[in-house]
Amino acid sequence: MKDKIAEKLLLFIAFSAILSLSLITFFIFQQGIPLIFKAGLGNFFSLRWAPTRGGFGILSMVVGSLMVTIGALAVGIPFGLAGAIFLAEFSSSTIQKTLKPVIELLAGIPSVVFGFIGIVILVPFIREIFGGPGFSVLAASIILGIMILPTIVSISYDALLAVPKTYREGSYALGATKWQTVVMVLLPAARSGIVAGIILGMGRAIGETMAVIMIAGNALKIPGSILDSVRTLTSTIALELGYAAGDHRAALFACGSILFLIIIFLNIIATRITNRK
Amino acid sequence: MNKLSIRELSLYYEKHQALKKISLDVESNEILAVIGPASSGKSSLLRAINRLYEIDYARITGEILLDDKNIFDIPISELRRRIGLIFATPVVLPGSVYKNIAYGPKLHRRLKKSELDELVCDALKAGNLWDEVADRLDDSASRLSGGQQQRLCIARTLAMQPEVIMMDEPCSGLDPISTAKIEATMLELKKDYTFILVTNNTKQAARISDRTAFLYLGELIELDKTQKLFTSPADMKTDDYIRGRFG
Amino acid sequence: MRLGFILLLSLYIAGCTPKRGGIIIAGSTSVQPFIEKVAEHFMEKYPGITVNVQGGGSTAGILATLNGTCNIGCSSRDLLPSERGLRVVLIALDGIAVILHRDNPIDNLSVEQVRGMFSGKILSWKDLDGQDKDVIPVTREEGSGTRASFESMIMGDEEISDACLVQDSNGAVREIIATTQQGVGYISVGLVDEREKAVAIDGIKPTLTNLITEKYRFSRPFLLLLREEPKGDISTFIEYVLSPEGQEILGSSGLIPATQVVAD
Amino acid sequence: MTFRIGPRTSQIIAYITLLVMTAITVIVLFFIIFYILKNGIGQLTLEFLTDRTRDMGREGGILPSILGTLFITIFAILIATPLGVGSAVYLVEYTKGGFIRRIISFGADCLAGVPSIIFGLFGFIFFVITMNLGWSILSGGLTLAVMILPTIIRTSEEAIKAVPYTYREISYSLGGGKLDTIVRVVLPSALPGILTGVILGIGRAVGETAAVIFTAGSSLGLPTSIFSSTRTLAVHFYILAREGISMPKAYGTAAVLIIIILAINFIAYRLMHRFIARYY
Repeated sequence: MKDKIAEKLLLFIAFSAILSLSLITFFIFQQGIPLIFKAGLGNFFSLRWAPTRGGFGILSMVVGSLMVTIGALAVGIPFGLAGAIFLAEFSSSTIQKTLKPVIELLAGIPSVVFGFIGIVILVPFIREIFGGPGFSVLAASIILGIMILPTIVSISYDALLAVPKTYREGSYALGATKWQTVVMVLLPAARSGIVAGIILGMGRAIGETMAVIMIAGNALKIPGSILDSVRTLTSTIALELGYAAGDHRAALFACGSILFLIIIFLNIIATRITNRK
Repeated sequence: MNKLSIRELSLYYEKHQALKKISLDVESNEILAVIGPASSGKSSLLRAINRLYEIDYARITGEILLDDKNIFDIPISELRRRIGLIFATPVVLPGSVYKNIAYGPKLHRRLKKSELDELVCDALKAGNLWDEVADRLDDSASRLSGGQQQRLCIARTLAMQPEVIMMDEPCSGLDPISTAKIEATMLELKKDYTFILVTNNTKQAARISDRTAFLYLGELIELDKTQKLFTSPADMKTDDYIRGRFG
Repeated sequence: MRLGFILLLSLYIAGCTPKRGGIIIAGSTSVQPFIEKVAEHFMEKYPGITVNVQGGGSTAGILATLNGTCNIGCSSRDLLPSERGLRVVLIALDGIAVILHRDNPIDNLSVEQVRGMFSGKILSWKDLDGQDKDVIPVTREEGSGTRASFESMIMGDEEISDACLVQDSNGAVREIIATTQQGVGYISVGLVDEREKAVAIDGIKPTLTNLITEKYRFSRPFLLLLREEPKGDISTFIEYVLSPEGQEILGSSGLIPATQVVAD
Repeated sequence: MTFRIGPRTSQIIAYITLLVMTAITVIVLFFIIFYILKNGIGQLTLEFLTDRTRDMGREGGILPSILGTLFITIFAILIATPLGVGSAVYLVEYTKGGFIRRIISFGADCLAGVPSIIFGLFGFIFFVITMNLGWSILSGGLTLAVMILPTIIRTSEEAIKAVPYTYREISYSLGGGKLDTIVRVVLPSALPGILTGVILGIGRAVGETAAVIFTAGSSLGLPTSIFSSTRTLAVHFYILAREGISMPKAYGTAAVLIIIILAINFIAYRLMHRFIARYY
C-alpha cells in the first residue's frame, strides 16, 4: 500500500521536468507565436527591427547569433579537441586527474565574469590592435569559445577514453605512432561522442546572453567583418525586455520562440547522436 | 512435516525458461543441498521461493507452499522475513556492523534500543561472529574480512528470526578455514532452522547436507538422501556430474 | 520528499495572497539611480519603512503599477493614451546630454550634426572638423524612455541607424563613451562624470541654469505613478520626495527639481 | 624533390601543438581567476561583506546581495532537490526502459539545454506576471529551481544507478519493501553522488544572471521576506561592471562570486571523488 502510494507520487514527481518543459514551451509560444502571424512572415524574417514602429524583422539577429556561434566553435573546437586529445592520449594519469577537473571548473565560472573579462581586457585589446569600437564579432567569438571549451574538452575526453583499448593496441601493433593512432583510429571511433559535445557547446554558445550583451556592441546591422558589432537573438531579448510592452514584448517572446526551437532541434540531434553508439 | 512444498514450479525470464516444472519438498530442520552445473536453475529456484524473481521482471507458474500456505497469500515482507537468503558474495550494506544487523529487524517492527541491542548481540553470537566483532560494532562493516562479512550476512539474516535460510553458494569466495567456520555454524543452527544450500562444491554438499537435489538445465533430475545420491545415484547425469565429468 | 510537497503547496497558497513588506518601486532605469538615492535618505529618516527600488524600464513600471506588482511606478516618458488612468506625480526634469570622450576636441554640435551621426549620414569625425576617424554612435535600446525622448527631440523624422551600438542603460552608454575616443552617445545630464564630456547643442551647454530657464531644450519628465490616492507609508514617501529635502537630493544629483519647474 | 614529413616528425609536431594549445587553455582559465582575485581581494574587508549597499553600489558593501543570493539559492534547492531526486528514483527504480523513461529523460535533457534567458522569459511571464508573484525571491527561486532541475536529475540518476544491484537484493531478501529499500539503502548509498548534483546546482544558481534579473529584480534593499525583490551577487556585479558604477566594488563582488563558485566546485569534486572511490 505504502509502496503503491510512493510509486504514484514518484511518477508524478518524475514528470516535473517534462511538465516544466511543457509550461515553458507553452508560455513562450503563447506569448510569441501570435505576433509572428500578426506581423506576417515576410515582416518577421526581414531586416527591419523597429518593434515600436511595426518593424519586427529578426533576420539580422538570427544571422548575428549564427555568426557568433560559428566564431565560438572556430575557437572552441580546435582548443577543445586539442585539450581532450592531449589529456586522453599524451599525458600521465596524474596530469589527467588534475587537469580534467580544473578545466571543468571553467564551466562553473559565471558568464558575467567572462563578459567582464571581455570588457576590461579583450575589447580594449582589439580596439588597440585593429581599431574600431572593439565590441565585435571577434570579441564575442573568443569569449564564447572559451566558455564552451570545458563542454567540448570534457565530453570529447570521455568519448576518447571510451574507445576500447584493443583499438589502440591493434594500431600500435601495426607500427603506427601515437599521433597516427589518434588521427586514424581514435578520432573516427570517438566521432559520435565528440560531435555530441560540439553540439552541446554550440547550444551553450547560441543561448548565452549576458556575456554577449557586454562585449558584442549589439548594433543591429549585419556585420560586414569580424571587427563589426553584432546583435544576437538572446541579447535583443535581454536588452529590450525591461522596456517592452504590447507587440514589442510579444516580438521578444517570438525571438525566444525561435531560439527555443533552435535549441530543441540541436538537443534532439545531440541525443540522436549519443544514443546511436 | 514439510516446511516447504514446491509443486510444478516453472520460471521464465522473458522468453527463456529457467525452471521446468520442479516439484520437491523441504523438511523441517534439514539441510537440503541443491547441486548442478552452471545455469541449471539453482539460483532461480531460491529466487522463486522468496519471490525475489519479481524484481528481475521474471514470472512463474506452479505453486510454492510454506507451512502449507501459498506464498502468494503471505504478505511479501513477512514471506521474506521468514525465508532468509544469503548470497554468494557477501554484500554488506554501507554503514556499521551494528546497522547491518539491525537493518532487517527495524524494517519489520518497532524496537526499543535495548531490545535491538540484545537482538544484534544474539544474532552475532548465533552467527559465530560475536567474539571477533564485539568491540567494533560501530566500525564500518566493509572493513571485515571476506569470511567475517559472510558470517555477518548470516547473522543479519538470523536477526530477522527466519524459519528457512537459503544460501546461494555461500562459501564460493572463501578460504577453507572460513568455509569450515560457516559450515560449523550451519550445523549448529540446524536444530532451529531449515536450510536450503545451493552449492557448486559437491564435497560440501556431501559433508553437511541431509538430502541433496540435482538440477540440470532447469529440471530436477534426482532428489535423495545425500549418502544415497553420492554413492549410488539413480540417474546417469547425476553420476556424471558428481564424478566431475561435466559442468 | 513529502516535506518538499507540503512546502510547495504552502508556497502556492501563500502566492495567491501576497503580503509584501515595504514599498516597492519599479520602472525606468533612468529614474532608478535618483530615486534609489532619495530612498536611502528616506529610510534613514523613517527606519520603520523599507523601500525597494528596481529597474525594469518605464513600460514595465507602468504595467507593474497597473496590475499592482509594485506600489509606485517610475517613468521617464509621458504616458501613452492607452496607459492613462494612473495618477502621475512629476518629481523632476532630466536633461539629456550628448556626450563625447573627454579627449575629443569638439565642444559644440548642432542638432543636425548629432542627427547626422545617429542616422548614419555623418560617418567620420573629419566632417565635423575632427580627426579622420569613424564615428561610433552608441544608442539606447528600442523601447527605452531616454531613446524615445532623444528620437522626438533630436532625430525628428529620421530613424536611428542600425549601425549604432546599442546599450541598455545610461551607465552602459557612458562606460563605452568613456573608453572609446570616437564614440558619441546620449545620457541623463545628471549622470555625466569627469571621464566624458557633455557638449553644447547649438552653442548652449546643458547646465542646470540653462535647463531651468529652458534655454537647453532637451529634457524630459521624471514621473512617479500611482494606481490610487496614496495612503500611509506610500503617501509619506511621496511627500518626502516632494519636500525641500527630497527635492534637494534630486537637485544635487543633476536633475531639475519639480518645485523649481513649477516656480518658473 | 618533394618534402614529406615522416611519422616520427609529425608525432613530435602534433605533440608540441597539442601541448601548447592545452597550456593556453589552462593558462587562460588561471588568468581569468587570478585577474579577478588579484584586483578584487583588496576589497574584501569585513565591512564590504557586512554593510548595506549605498549610492547604487558606489559606497558600502554587498550584504543585501549576499543575502539575496543565499535566499534565492536555498529556495531553488529546496524545491529542485526533492523533485530532481524523486524523478531520478523513479527513472532508475520504477521504469525499465520504455516510453515513460524515454519521455522523462528527453524532458530532462531538453531542459538542461534551454538557455538561461529563456528561463528568464518564462519566469517573468509565468511567475512574475501570470502568478502575480512580482519580482521576488520567490519568483527567482522558482525559476532557478526549474533551471537546475535537470542537473539534479541527471547526477542523482547516475548516483542511484551506481548503487550496486546486490544492495537492493539484500534489502528485499531481508523483507524490505521497495520504498524501504530506496529510503534506507539506495538513497543513503547514493547520497554523496546526489549531493554532488545538488552542489553543482547551487553553483549554477549562484552564478546565474539572465534568469534572475527578470524574475528577482534588482532591488538593493535588504530582503525581508520571500516576496522581497532582491539583486543577487551576479546581477549586482553585472550592473556595477556594465554601468561603470564602481570598478573596485565590481572587482570585489566578482572576487566573492569566484571564491564561492570555486569552493562549491571543489566540494562537489571531492564528494564525487569519494563516491567514485567507493563504488567503482
